[in-house]
Amino acid sequence: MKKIINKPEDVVGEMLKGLKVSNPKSIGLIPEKRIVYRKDPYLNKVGIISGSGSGHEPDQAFFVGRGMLDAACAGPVFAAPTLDAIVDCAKIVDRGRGVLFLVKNYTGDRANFEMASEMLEFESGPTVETVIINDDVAVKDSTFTAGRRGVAGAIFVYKIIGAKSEEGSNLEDLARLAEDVNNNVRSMGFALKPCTTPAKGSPTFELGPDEMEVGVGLHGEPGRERTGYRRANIIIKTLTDAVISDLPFQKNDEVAIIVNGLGGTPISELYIAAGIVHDICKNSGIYIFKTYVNNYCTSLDMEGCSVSLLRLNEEFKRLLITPVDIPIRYF
Amino acid sequence: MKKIINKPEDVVGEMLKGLKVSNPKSIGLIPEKRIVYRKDPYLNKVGIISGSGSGHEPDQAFFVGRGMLDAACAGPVFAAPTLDAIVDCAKIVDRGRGVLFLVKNYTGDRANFEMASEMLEFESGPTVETVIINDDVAVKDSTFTAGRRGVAGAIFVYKIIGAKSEEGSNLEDLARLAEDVNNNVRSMGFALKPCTTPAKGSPTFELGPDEMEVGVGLHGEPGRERTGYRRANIIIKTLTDAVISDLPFQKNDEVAIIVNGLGGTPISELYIAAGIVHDICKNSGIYIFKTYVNNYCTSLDMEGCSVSLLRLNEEFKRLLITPVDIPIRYF
Amino acid sequence: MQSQKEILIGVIEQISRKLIEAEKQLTELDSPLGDADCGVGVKRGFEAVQKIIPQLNSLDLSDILKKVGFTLAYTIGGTSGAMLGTGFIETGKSIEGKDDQNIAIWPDALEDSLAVIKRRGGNTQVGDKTLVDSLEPAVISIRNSVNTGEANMVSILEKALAAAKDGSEKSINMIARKGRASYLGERSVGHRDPGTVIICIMFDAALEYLKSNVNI
Amino acid sequence: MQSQKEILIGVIEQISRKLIEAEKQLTELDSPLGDADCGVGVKRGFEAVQKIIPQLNSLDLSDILKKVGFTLAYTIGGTSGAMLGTGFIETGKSIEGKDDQNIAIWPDALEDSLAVIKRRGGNTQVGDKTLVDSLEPAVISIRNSVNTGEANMVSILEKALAAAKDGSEKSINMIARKGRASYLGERSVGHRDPGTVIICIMFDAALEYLKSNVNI
Ligand SMILES: Nc1ncnc2c1ncn2[C@@H]1O[C@H](COP(=O)(O)OP(=O)(O)O)[C@@H](O)[C@H]1O
Ligand SMILES: Nc1ncnc2c1ncn2[C@@H]1O[C@H](COP(=O)(O)OP(=O)(O)O)[C@@H](O)[C@H]1O
Ligand SMILES: [Mg+2]
Ligand SMILES: [Mg+2]
Ligand SMILES: [Mg+2]
Ligand SMILES: [Mg+2]
Repeated sequence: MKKIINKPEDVVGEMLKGLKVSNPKSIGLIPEKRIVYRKDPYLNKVGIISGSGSGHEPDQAFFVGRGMLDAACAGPVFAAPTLDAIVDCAKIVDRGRGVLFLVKNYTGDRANFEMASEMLEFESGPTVETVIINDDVAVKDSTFTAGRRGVAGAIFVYKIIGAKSEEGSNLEDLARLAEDVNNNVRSMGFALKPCTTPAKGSPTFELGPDEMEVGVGLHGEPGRERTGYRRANIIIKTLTDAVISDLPFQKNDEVAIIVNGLGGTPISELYIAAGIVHDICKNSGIYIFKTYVNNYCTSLDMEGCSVSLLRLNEEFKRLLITPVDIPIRYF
Repeated sequence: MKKIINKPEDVVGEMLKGLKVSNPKSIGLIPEKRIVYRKDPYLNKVGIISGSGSGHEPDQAFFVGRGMLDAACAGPVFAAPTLDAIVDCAKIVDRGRGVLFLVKNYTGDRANFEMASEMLEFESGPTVETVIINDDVAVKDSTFTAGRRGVAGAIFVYKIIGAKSEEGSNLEDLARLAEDVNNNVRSMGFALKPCTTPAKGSPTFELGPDEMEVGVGLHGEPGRERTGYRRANIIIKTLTDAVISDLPFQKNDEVAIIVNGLGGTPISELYIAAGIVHDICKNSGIYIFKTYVNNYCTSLDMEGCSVSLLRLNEEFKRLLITPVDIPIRYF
Repeated sequence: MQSQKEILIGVIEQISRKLIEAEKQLTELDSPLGDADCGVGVKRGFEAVQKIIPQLNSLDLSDILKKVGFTLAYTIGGTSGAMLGTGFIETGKSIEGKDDQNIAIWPDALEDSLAVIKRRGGNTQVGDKTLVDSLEPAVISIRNSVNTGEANMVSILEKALAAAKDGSEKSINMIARKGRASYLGERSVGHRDPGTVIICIMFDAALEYLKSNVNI
Repeated sequence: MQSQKEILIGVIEQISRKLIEAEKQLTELDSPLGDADCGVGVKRGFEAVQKIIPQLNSLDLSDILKKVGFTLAYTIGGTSGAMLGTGFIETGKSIEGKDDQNIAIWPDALEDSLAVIKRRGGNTQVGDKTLVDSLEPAVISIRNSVNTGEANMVSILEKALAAAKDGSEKSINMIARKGRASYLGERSVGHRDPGTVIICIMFDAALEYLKSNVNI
């Protein structure tokens, strides 16, 4: 395993340190708890928190700032954040209006956020609401699974809720809006190359030189189907069709799309994918309001991408385009 | 070779198409010539152009927009843009105040831009000035080489010149300023994994599982030295020390830094590197004004990063922090 | 003779040692079914437990268990962090204020704790291919042993371990319906659930400690 | 007997075929020394040339050469695009308006063109491990042949090809001092420069065409 790291167990701590020193004015860090919080003063708003295992950068520590998250709890690589960190995080962001946990649907994340909520309730800490994000159509949403995973569609939830919370909305309304966004977003991804976790040092699953994994998870879990490698037009159509037919998105729907890189795929390939998604939407009479192409929710060095569509209404549109001030940026 | 592409010869065209459909209001594209230009109206400014082979995305087509480049000529993968494209590009951006070519120092880029300048002069086209960017300390700047390469330090040149040109400065002053930025920026990179060009389909050089290439070029050229793999603290110190001692940067200098990913390295590792560069600068009494961490100037799917330092003055600082409106973004 | 507290702390120490040693094994098991972090997480958690061992002596049994549980929940993260943390915390909560000379508090506590674990996982049942597949049979076995008047701890734990191992064995052929492995559907068949191995190692370590350190 | 124009177009066609066939070879050569794009670029350029062949008949010799040169410069990109484009364009410019029955215009034109190529590359010299290492000896050989009164085109080109091949051979042991390979310094030794191979293939193709199509 060759990575730009020192000791595997220091990876998350050193990354967060790099994040902090690169954004000294806007970002605060509690290293022992891996809590990243915004430093600019804000009042009279619900605190918005997300958290999950690390390894999905920029998700989500890099989305902390005005217009988006008020804090993020970063877990160890691929492991949900710890109970104490979530509890402390909630206390840090609370301004008396309560705290909203935006949690991607994984057993570990749910369990830890649930324990934290119980503890905060017991301690009469801030009022907490939790909204579970589960946009991944690769997983059947049945009693035979842990339910759909939360993947890159979460970015839409953070963005819209972050913007709305700046307007002073209350906890209940924000929770309802977050559910609403979640109900209108669908995603699916695939991998050309598995990721290598620093601790394990070898790929989390095997993929042959002519294979790909469709419906792959964000944590190096194998997906729902292994197939032969296909060219971009076919891969991206598979993903986009699965996403469109699931909600389903329909003719005349207006959408925003995310073409999300999984960490090891260059931006050039993501834009090839974006062009294909545009063609498919055009052919289906779906109008694209805004296109997001970048690495948003990754899986370490995994190669591949996911496609997300969000069905829009006027409020979503308005809240999508408000500015954010977050550490992940170009200039 | 597994990539999100269709036919290798269509890679650049399809990527630029994706760029355009994702930014329909701000970006224009001439597909046959691979010219990307800004569509918002601007007047009374010198046209700023850069161009080079493709494969370095977001450099440079994705930097076209207000406050940065007015147009970019994208060559085929790793091949300098063609003569005709450069000539047309100059005509497109000219508003009667002349055109500045910002060219990274590679034989092919220089030769094609030079041919284009001669042709424009012959045709009495817009007045052209060319500034060569050569920030890579990995290459000895002697008569025994083609001279130092231009690498990620070019981003500082684009940013500062783009901002200044919006103020209405004339061609001569902009060329002088570009030289000045170039004279104050130094960079060096390394690779953990070589890149695979779509046309060749296999890595451009071989690297053993425990090897790395120090001073690697942006085009899959091997670097100046192959060594054993080292942990981040040592790698990044090697790069940063080489950069600092070259200019040299000195105690009390104020700098901006870029930690630039080469395409296949996740953002988390780049931030680990950024933390290390901060420590080294602190120990050397060098003050960091602003830190840029992302993929700016890549080499397809190469894994690795480069470190750039720019010595600042008040004008550079002012021009660095003005806003840009360019296609590469998160929100 | 050792006090209950000494035995509990000794058992916790032995469990920590054994689970830290099992890092590689757990990671390997978590690769085909999950995200390959189970070993490193459990190791991190029990190394933290090792650090607080000196503080445990001043606590009562209930607080020792809660302290260990919170330490795990504060350091492991992930599903195993929540489940193992919950296991110790809820066991501790259940025996709080109860007569620790009455052996019947233990099956009660384990049942209480198991119930919260099952709720925490989204109503996990035996057969879902999670650590519940080893934990529930072991808890039932302990309940049965105690109900039938068995008082020898070694023999109680031997039976519990056998039940846990049997559940772990069965997990191999199960289709996962909870946790990360459930995304694989039928592809999860053929792999042993790492969580069941954690449970087995815990009972095994407890037994080992009792056999070599306690005069029964 | 074929006209000069027919011969020129025939030679250009043959060069195109041979260089397109050489894609893999050129790419392989450009891997250890460069960025592995030489083959695909040259192929793209000469495929474009093949497309304009039908238009060439209506042009004079000078314009044919310029048209081919611009086509290359418009489609290849990179160093080879600039150098090959310059080569054809400047040769065309040099013979413009000159008496094409006078064989001496050719060594003059090739020398003019070589001079611009060398300037374009940043004052490239023989020994720098670039296509100049094959081109310059070939041009000198043609100059010498013409100066010594040689009028047989096959024999002129045979000598030029031998000189180009010799230069290509020598390039293997050179340390690159120009172009991308120069970044490698001493590590460039042991690899043949792909540009010299382009030059060799061009003379070889020209010769092949003349031998099989022209009654000399
Ligand atoms: N719903 C659940 N209830 C109880 N245990 C579970 C549940 N889901 C998963 N587990 C256990 O968690 C183990 C994996 O732990 P860990 O690697 O920490 O989880 P993850 O990485 O998926 O968050 C599994 O082997 C399984 O025994
Ligand atoms: N300064 C130069 N003058 C003439 N030819 C050069 C020069 N530098 C490089 N070349 C030729 O260009 C060839 C490589 O062409 P190409 O692959 O298109 O270049 P690149 O990819 O480096 O831009 C080399 O083999 C060499 O013969
Ligand atoms: Mg995990
Ligand atoms: Mg090239
Ligand atoms: Mg796991
Ligand atoms: Mg090349």
